[in-house]
Amino acid sequence: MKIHEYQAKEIFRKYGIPVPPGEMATTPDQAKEIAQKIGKPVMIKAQVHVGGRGKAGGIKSAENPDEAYQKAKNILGMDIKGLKVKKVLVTESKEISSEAYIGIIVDRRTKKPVMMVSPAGGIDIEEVAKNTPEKIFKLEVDPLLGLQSYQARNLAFKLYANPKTCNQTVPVIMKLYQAFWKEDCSLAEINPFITTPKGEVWALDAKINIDDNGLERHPEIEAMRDLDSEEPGENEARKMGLSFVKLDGNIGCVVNGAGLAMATMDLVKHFGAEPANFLDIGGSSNPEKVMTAMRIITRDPNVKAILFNIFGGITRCDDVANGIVAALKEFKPKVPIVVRLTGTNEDKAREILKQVGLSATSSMEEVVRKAIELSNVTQLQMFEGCDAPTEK
Amino acid sequence: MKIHEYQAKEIFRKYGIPVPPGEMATTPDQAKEIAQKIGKPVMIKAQVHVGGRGKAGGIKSAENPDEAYQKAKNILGMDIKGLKVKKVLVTESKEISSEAYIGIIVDRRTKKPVMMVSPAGGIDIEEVAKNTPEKIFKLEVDPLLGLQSYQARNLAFKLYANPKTCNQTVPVIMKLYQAFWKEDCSLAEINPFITTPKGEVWALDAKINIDDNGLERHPEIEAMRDLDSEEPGENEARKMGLSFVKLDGNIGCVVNGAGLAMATMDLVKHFGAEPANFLDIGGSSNPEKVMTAMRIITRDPNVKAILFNIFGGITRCDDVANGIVAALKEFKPKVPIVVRLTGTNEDKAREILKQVGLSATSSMEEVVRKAIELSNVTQLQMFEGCDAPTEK
Amino acid sequence: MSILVDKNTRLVVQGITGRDGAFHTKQMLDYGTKVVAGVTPGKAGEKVEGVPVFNSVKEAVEKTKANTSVIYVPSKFAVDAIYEAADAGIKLVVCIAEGIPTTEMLKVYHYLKNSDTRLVGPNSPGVITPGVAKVGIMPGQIHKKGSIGVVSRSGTLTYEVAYHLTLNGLGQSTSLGIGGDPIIGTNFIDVLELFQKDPQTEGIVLIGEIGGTDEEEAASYIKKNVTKPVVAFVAGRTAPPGKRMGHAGAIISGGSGTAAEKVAAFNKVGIKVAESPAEVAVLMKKELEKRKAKPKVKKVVAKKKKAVKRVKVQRRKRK
Amino acid sequence: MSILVDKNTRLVVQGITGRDGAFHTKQMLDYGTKVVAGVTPGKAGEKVEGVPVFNSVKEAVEKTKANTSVIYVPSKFAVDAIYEAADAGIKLVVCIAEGIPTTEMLKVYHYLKNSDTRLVGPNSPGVITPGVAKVGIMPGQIHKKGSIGVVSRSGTLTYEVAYHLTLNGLGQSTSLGIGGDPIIGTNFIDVLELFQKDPQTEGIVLIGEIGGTDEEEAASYIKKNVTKPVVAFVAGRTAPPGKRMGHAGAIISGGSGTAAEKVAAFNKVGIKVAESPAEVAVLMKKELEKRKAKPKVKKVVAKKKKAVKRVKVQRRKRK
Repeated sequence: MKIHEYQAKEIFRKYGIPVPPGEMATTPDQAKEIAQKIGKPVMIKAQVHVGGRGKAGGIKSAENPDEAYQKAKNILGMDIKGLKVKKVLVTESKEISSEAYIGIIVDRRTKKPVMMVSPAGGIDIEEVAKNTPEKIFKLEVDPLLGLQSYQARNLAFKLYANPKTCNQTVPVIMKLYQAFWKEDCSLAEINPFITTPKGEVWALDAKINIDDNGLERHPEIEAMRDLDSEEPGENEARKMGLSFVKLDGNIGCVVNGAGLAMATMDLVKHFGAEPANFLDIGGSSNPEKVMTAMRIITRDPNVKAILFNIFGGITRCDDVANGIVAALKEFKPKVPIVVRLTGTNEDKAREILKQVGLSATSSMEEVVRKAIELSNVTQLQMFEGCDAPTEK
Repeated sequence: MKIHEYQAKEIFRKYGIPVPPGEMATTPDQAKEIAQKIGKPVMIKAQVHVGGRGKAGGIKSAENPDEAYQKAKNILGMDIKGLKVKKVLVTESKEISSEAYIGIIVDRRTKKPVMMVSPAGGIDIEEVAKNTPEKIFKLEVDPLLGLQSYQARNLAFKLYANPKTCNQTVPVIMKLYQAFWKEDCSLAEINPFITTPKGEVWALDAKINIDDNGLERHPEIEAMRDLDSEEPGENEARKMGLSFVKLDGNIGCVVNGAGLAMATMDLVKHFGAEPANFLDIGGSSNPEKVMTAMRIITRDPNVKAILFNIFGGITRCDDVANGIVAALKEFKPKVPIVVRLTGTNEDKAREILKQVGLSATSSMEEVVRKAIELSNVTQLQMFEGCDAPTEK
Repeated sequence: MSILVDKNTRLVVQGITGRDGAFHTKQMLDYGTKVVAGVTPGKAGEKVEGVPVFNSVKEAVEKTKANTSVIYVPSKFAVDAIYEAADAGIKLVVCIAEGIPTTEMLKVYHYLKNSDTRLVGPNSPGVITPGVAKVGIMPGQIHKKGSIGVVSRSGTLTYEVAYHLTLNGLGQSTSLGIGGDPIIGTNFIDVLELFQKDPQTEGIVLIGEIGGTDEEEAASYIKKNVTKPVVAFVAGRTAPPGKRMGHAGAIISGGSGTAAEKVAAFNKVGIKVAESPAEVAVLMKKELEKRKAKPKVKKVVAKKKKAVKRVKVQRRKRK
Repeated sequence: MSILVDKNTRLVVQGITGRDGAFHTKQMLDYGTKVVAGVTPGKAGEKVEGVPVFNSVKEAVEKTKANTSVIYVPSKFAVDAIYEAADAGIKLVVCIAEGIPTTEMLKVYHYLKNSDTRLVGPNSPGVITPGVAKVGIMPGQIHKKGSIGVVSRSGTLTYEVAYHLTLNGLGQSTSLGIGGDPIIGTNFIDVLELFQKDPQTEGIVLIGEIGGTDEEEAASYIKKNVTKPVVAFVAGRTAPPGKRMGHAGAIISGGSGTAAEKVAAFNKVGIKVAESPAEVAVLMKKELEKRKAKPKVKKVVAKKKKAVKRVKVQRRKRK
C-alpha cells in the first residue's frame, strides 16, 4: 500500500527522523493558515500517488501566507498523470547545501533488507543509478540481527567527508531502518536527504510503501489509506478479501488465483478483446465473495460479458456455483455470463448451476472465446430489448 | 543485581503477567492501610535478599487489616539468615489449586536462554530437581529468534492437561521471556505459578536478578537497588567502578583483577590468616580508584594490615603508585601497607613509591606473608601508641 | 523417482482440525498420501479422517516418524508453525497459508538456511508427485504420472498447465507451486536443480509471472546448468504497469518486473515461451520430439526441422 | 608453532586513538606484533605510533590485509565493533572491552557460530605467543618462548601464572585469557583442542575460577581428548558462598560453581590442581619430567614412581 508524503513524514517523526515542520491541507484557506503558523517561507507539495510531481508543476514555493493560498489554489484540483490533486502538504522551506539519497527495500534475491545511499540524491536518482552506478552504495542487512551502527556509519562515510555530518546521519539511517522494519514497509526512502548551510540535516521528502501482508498488525497505517485516490470498487473488494483492479475493456473476469487471472486477461487480449478488470476471488472462496465480485463488475457499464474461470484447488467449485446462483438472483445481470469450472467439487458445482439453467465448460480457451463472442452479440440484443442470454 | 519480590512484581505488571494486587510497606501502619485498600485477606511477605523466607517465618497470612498490622509488626525487624527485614509486601491472598514453576536463565554451556517449567512448583523445587528431574522440563531458546509461541505452548502442555489453563499460561510464558530479555535479567522466576479453584492463573511470587552489565541501560532498575541491604562501602566502591565485598578477616586486600584478587585471598588463608575483603580495582585504574579503595578499607577497624597486589596489564603500576601516595597523604592509615607491583610501568611505579619511603616486592607470596607478619606486629605496636610501621 | 515428495513421504498436517485442513486431509488420503499425523494444540487424542491428532509437531514426529508437514493454519499462526516444524526435525515443510508479512519471512528464510529443513511456500498450492503422493491443495485428478517437472510461482495457473499437459498425454514427475510471495523458502533455481538431477524428469515447465526478477535469474541458471528441455509461460503480459516499487525497486532489481522483460530473458537463452497455458503442452511436445530426433548429437538442424513437422502432423491426426 | 597468534598475524586495533588503544598499540609494536592498521571512525588519515588509521575495519582489511583485530573501544560500542570485524572478514577478534550485556553476547555468539570468525573474550586480557606477537594488554616481558600452553578465565591471574612459569624456566607456546564473563566467544574446550593439536605445546595450564561449570566440562573434555599433561588452578577457594543464581541456576548447571566442586572435577580425572599460582609451575615441571621418564609406555608404575622421586630430589638440589 502506498501512503502520502505527509503520512510518511508522520511516521518519520515518530521514529525521530528530522522532518521540517508542516501539515496537510485540502483547501487554500487551510494552506494559508498552516503557512501562517510556520511563519517562514513554505513549500506547497501535491499529495498524489505518482512520481514526478515537481516536474508536473505540483510543487511550488511560497514566500508568505497569501502566496501559499494562491499556490495551493493552483495545485489543488490539478491533474497529475491522470490523478486529481486533493491534498497538499504545506511545509517549511529549507536552504539546501547538498542532496543525498537514503533508501531501503527488501531484496528478493538475497532475502535481505538492502539499504542504499547516494551522495547524488534528488529527482534524478534513477538516472544516477543507470548512468553512474558507482555513485550508489548498497548494504545488505542480516534480518535476524538488524542494522548495526557500524553499517550505518560506513554508509554515512559514503555520503559525507565531514565527520560531524556523518555523526548526524548515522542515527537517521538507524531510525529509517527501525521504521522500515517495525512498520512493515516494503520501501522507505528519503530523497532528498539534505544538508543546510547551517550544517543541519533534514529529510526533505519521504516515501513509504507498506507490505500489504503486514497491514493487519498496523491498523493505524491501514487508516491512512487514501480511499479517494482509488477506483470505486477497489476498497469494497479488499474488504471482502478480493483483489480487484479496474481496467478499460468490456470482458468482466472473475477468476481464482492471481496467476490464472492474469493468464485469463492475457488470453482475452490474445483473442482480440480487452478485459474490463483484474479480479482474483482468492483461495477458500465462499459464496459471499462471488456475490461481491458480481456486484462490482455489474456496476461497470462497459462490461458486455462476464466470464468465470475457476480452477478449484482450495477454492471449491460448488462454493463458487452457489455464489453465482445467488448473484444471478440478486443482481439479475443484463449481460451474458459464461462459466468455466474444473477441479475440486466440480461435479457438485455443475449440478448447482444446472438448477438455474447454466452449464459450464472445462476449457479456459473456450470460456474466453465464448465471452468475447457473446459480448458482441449482446450489444445488439440489448439494443433490441431482449433478456441477456446465458451460456447453454 | 538482586531486586525484591515487590520490585520484580512491578516489572511483571509492566509486561502483563498476572500478579495479585499488593504494595510494599515499611511500617505496620502502612501494612494495615494497604490491607484495607485490598479489602480481602492478605499475605505479609518479608522482602529480603535471601531464600527460605517462608520457613524462617517471614511470610504470614492476615484475615483483616488489624491482623495485617500485627503480622507486619512481627515480621518487620525480624532477622532472616543474618538479614534484617525492613520492608514487607502486603498482597492479596489467593486460593491455590496447583503450584507450578516457570523460570528462565542463561545457560553458559549452550549460550542460550533456557526456560524451565515444572508442574511440581513451590518451595521444594530444588528438591524436585534433585530427586525427580523428570518433572523438570527445559527448553533452549534461540537468542537471535527469541521464544516462539509453539515453544511456550509445548511448555504449557507439560504443566497442564486442561487446554484452557494452557491457553492462559502460554502468554505468561511469552511475557516472562520478554521481561527477561528486554530488562537484561540473568534470572526470572515465577514460583509458584498457581491456578485457583475458579480457574484463574497468578504469579504468586516473583524473583528477578539483573545482569550487572545490563544495568547501565536500565536506570529505572538501577534505582531499585536496595542500598539498605548492602554492606557500607559496597555502593561507594561500585560508583567508582570497583568490586568490593566485605569479609570478616583482618588483612585488607587491594588487587587488580577478580581472579588475582580471589587467588590473593586464597593465599592469605593458605598462610593462616583471613582476608578482610575482596577488592578488585579493575582495569584501566586511575589514582582515584586507589583512593576510594583505601578510604573504604581503612574504615574497617578489623583491618590490621593492607596489601596491594598489582600485576599491571591494562592497569598501569604508576597509576596505582600515584594513588597509593595520594591515599597515604589523605588518610594517614594507622596500619602497615605492603605493596607488590609487577608488569606495565613497574619501574616508574617504584620511583614514585620511593618518594614516600615505600618499596615494593614483585612476589605475590612475599607480599601476602609480609602482610600477615606485620598484621601481628602491629597489634602490639598500636597498643604501645607507636606509629604504624610501613614496609621498607 | 520424483522430487521432494515420494513414497517415503510421511505427512503431518498442521491445522488438521480446521475447515481447510480437515477437507484436504481427506483429499490427500484419498489420493494415497501417507498422512500419518495431524497437529492442533489442545486437541491431542482426537482423530480426523482416522488420522491421530497431537498437540505438537514434536510429538507427532516422535510417535509417527513424520518427515514432511503441510501448513493450513491462518496466516497469523503460520510463521510459528514453520518454526515448530523445522525445530521438530521435519525435512520438508509445505506452507499453504498466505498473508505472512515479509519481515517475518526474511527471518524464517535465514533461520532455515542454517537448518536441514526445506520450506516450500508460503502461499504455495503444494507439491504433487502424480500417482504417488499429494501434499497441498491442488486437485489430484487432473494430474498424471509422467516425466515433466512443473514449477510455478502461481497456484491455479499451475493446475491449468498441468491439466493441459495431461490432456496432451504428458504426465508429470512432480508439479509444485513455490508460492507467489516476494520472499519464499524454495526458489525456481532450487527446483530446477532438483529436476535436473531427477532421472524421471525429462522436461521442465516453468511458470512465471510479473514482478521481481526470479524468472530472469532462472533463465541464466538454466543456460548454465540445465540440459533438459525447458518451456516457460509468463502470466501478466496485459497487466497495466504502475505496480512499481519506487526508486529503490528499480535500482536494486535492475529491472521493473514486466512480462516483456521476462519473456525476453527466456528467449535470449533459447527457452520457448508459450502464449497460453494450452500452448505450453504443445511446445513441450515439440521440444521432447526434437531431443528424441537427435539423440545426443546437437547440431543436426535438418533432422530437427523434419521432426517438428512430423510432430505437427501427428497432433493433427490425433485431434 | 603456537595457537591463534603467530608470525602471520596482521593486527588492526579497533579504538586505536583512545587512551588504552594508543598505549597498547605502542606496547604491542614494541613487542614485535605486526600492527598494520587502526580504526576510529572519523579519524581516517591520522597515524598512531606510525600505524595508519581508517574509518572502518573493512577499509583497514582492504588496504592492509589485516586478519586479526583487537578491540579497545568502550563497552557500549564493543558489540558493534565485534560485528564490524566479523563482517569485514577478520579471522580472530580479541575483545579486551568488558561490561557487555549478556543478552548482546548471546546474539554475538550465535551470529559468529555461522561465520569464519573466532572471538576471544570479551573481558579478555588477550593472546600472546611469546617472542612472536602479543595481541592484548598483558605485559610482554614476563613471558618467555617455550612449550607450555596457558589458558585462563582470568586476566591478571594469568600473568601471575605465566610469570611463575617463566621464573621456573618454563616458556609458553601461547598464553591467553578467554575472558571472565558468563558468555564468551572461545571456551576452555576450544583452546584445549588447539593446544592438543599444536606440536609446540607440550603441557597445558588451565586457570579457572568460581562460577559456572566450564571447569567441570573442561575436565571431562581433557579426560577424553587431551593426551598432554595438564595442570590446573582454581581461584576463589575462600570466596564466600551466596553468589547463587537462584533455583534455576542450580537446576540448569547441576552444580553451584564452587571451587571445591571444580577441584574435585579435575582431581577425578587425574589432573593436578595447584594450591597457589607459584605451585602451578612446580607441578607442571613434575608432570613434564614424568612424561620424559616414561616415553610412550603407559603402565610402568615402578618407573614412574622412581621418576617422580628423582624429580623431587633434583628440585631440592636446585633450591
